[in-house]
Amino acid sequence: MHDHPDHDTDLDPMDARTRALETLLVRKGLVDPGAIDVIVDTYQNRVGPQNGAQVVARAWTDPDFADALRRDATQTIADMGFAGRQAEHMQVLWNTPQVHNMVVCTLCSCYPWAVLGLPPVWYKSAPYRSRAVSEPRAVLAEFGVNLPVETQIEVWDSTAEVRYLVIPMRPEGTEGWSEADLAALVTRDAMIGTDLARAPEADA
Amino acid sequence: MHDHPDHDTDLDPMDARTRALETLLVRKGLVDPGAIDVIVDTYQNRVGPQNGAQVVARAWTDPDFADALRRDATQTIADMGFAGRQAEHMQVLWNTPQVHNMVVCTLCSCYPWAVLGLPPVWYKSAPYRSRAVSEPRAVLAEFGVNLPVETQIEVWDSTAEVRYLVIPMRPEGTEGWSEADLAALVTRDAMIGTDLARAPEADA
Amino acid sequence: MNGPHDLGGRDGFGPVIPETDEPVFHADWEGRALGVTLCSGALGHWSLDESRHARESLAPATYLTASYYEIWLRALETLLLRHGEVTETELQSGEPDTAPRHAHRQLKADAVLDVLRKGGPVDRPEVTEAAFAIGSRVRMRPDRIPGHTRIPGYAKGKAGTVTGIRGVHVFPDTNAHGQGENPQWLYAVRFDGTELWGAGAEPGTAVTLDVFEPYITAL
Amino acid sequence: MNGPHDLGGRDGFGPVIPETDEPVFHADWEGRALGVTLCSGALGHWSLDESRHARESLAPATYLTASYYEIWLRALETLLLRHGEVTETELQSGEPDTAPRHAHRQLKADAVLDVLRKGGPVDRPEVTEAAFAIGSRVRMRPDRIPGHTRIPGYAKGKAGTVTGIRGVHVFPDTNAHGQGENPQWLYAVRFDGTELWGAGAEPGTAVTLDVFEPYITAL
Repeated sequence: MHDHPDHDTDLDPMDARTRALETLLVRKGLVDPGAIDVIVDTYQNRVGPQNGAQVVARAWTDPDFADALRRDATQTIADMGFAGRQAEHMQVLWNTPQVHNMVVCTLCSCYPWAVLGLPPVWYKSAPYRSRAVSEPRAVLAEFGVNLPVETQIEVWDSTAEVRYLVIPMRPEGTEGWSEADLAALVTRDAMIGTDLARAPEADA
Repeated sequence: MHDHPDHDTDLDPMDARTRALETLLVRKGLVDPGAIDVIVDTYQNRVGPQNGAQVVARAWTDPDFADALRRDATQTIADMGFAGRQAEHMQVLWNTPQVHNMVVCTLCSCYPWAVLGLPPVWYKSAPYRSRAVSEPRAVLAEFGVNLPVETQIEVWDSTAEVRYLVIPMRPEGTEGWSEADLAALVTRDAMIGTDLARAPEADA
Repeated sequence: MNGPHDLGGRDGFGPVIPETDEPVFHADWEGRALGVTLCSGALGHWSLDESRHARESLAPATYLTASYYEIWLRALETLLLRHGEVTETELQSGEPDTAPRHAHRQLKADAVLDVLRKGGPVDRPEVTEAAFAIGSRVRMRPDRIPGHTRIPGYAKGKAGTVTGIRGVHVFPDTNAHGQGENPQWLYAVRFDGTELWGAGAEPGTAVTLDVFEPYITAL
Repeated sequence: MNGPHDLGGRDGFGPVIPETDEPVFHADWEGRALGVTLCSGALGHWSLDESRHARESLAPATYLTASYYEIWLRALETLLLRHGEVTETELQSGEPDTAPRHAHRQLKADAVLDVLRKGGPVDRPEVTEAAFAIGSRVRMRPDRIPGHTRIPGYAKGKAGTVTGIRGVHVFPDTNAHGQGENPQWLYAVRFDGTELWGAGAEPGTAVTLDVFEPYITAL
């Protein structure tokens, strides 16, 4: 798949093809264009990595919540309001100094939509999907994450409907921080496992 | 790879690209265009499946030759004048009522040039290369060759520099035929193993 | 099937290139393609498994050159054709000339948020005993499977350890082909890097897959 | 490497479509591409193994959409660049602006037939004992191999039987990377269809590969 999608919609034959199909289905009464508007708005503006970042920040600060995540991640995350499509069966993965977790879907693009929004292009791309399982350390290095060889790398290939959320390690020097301030350190990629949570000094 | 190559050279950017490279190398003194002419003439007009068909016809009629083929196919075929590039290490495969042999190169397009000429597009195509090893009976059926389940199918994947020539079964009703008449029954595909030798009644 | 989608462990695709400040959609049509795919799915003709199979059944040259939403849209056309909601003629002309089938199931704008919130859980009642337990050593089936399956090629025939039991989930291998949900126990099975990649494995790596019970046998 | 060329057993490519009365070349440029490839090879910079590796290292999307001679020509450009016979600027402009390196090895028209007739045998003296004999049971290495290799993915880790001993041949895995001919015993190893494809095998089928000694271990 293209790593560099064509941003010029005017020249993109897919634009015409998509419009034509939508128009046909609307005229046949099969699709409500307003429903598409709501779907686009939802994933463009409402659901995104900020959801998952709140889960991570609370997991860092609230041991009872962390325990609940371990027992039933789906329900616990749903109770924060992040539930539904592509997050029906959640598991959380806890990074430690000994173990780094990293998520991929080699067969398609499975991703916890309700918790992280839609996946980035690189996550759906052939380079990531092919190499995350066979050379995860090399892939992490390309993301600037160089882990010591003593750190075990655990890759999770989402081959069924289970969706994974990585809980990165809480950065040093964040004792006493609020959940909101902590959440700002949690990048999308850290929750996929291709990044670490940001250090406080790097937080503008 | 394309199964249906574009026959319209005027529109083919590869035409310009190939000309440009040839011209550059000729001007640099690295390539003699006359050498390319000889190569093209050789494979277009001089070397082809008619070579292999002669080998097969002689193998059918001359037991000593057949024995020699079994002992040293490379030298025996070379002695008929069919030697050199992409036929340096020949093996022959004998079809019988019990065993049908079929040749593929899943990794590229290895083929006994000096004996059969250049390979057809289908031999180099992804459909053949992918399926000849995993579903040879289905592939044979697409070539119109339906063998009984009792016939063992032996597929040879040319993964090194050994090149294979299938000796198809001699058709019934050809007793006493000359080598030249017999050779006319031996199709290219029969020597790859995706066809049988033609029956006399089908020989126009 | 071991199609173009089955990318795990394949070489030659080059580096991963993340995009800085990547937008959710790179063009308006991507959002529309997503929306029309979800709305069409709501018509109830096909399962998520069938739609995945439609995507992975695209010609490999198409799959590997198309953007992801192009893959979705092409597969959606296939599904709509297969289930009789559009005809080739309609796709060519853009003009409706056949009656819709499931217009009564049209997803209305005001129902979208509720539908997204509910999602489509695939867990089913646990009416059988799980054949494997945490710690069980198992081997992934080595079989060539012509239809839809969620066994990646790189794990075929490999030995691993059950590390999680996920419950009983809809079985994609049958559900994708309209042969029923056929629910099966689902396990997390962990494969050591050296089991998967031999001497070519990076040190200290492992891959865990979600694996349906019919995919594995006891070691 | 397990690149786009490693097609054996991959699904989704559709039927084999033979062409009736197929010409040797479908366009003039195909013959020229073949010729310029052979003439360039005669310059002596690279081995057949290196040229194969250049082809299989093309981007998968290119490899699977290009015609075969396009693959050859693109790989040839790579090889000529790598070995300093052309520059990117020269390829863009078509104008020579650097000195040739191996012009003294230019293949002349009147030498072509002799060169083709001689070919390039890769058998070498048998100075070691073969480790395996006809009938030996062996297993193909399961390893991920980032560089050039002639182990197809579908045979990795599979068990087979030695059915032929071909002599000692140049080893592609080193030769492709300019690391020497490193000759190795070459065997025919036969794998039963059920070993390769499990329950998905067609009945009564087997595949024999030409296998270098370092590719296999005793079973």
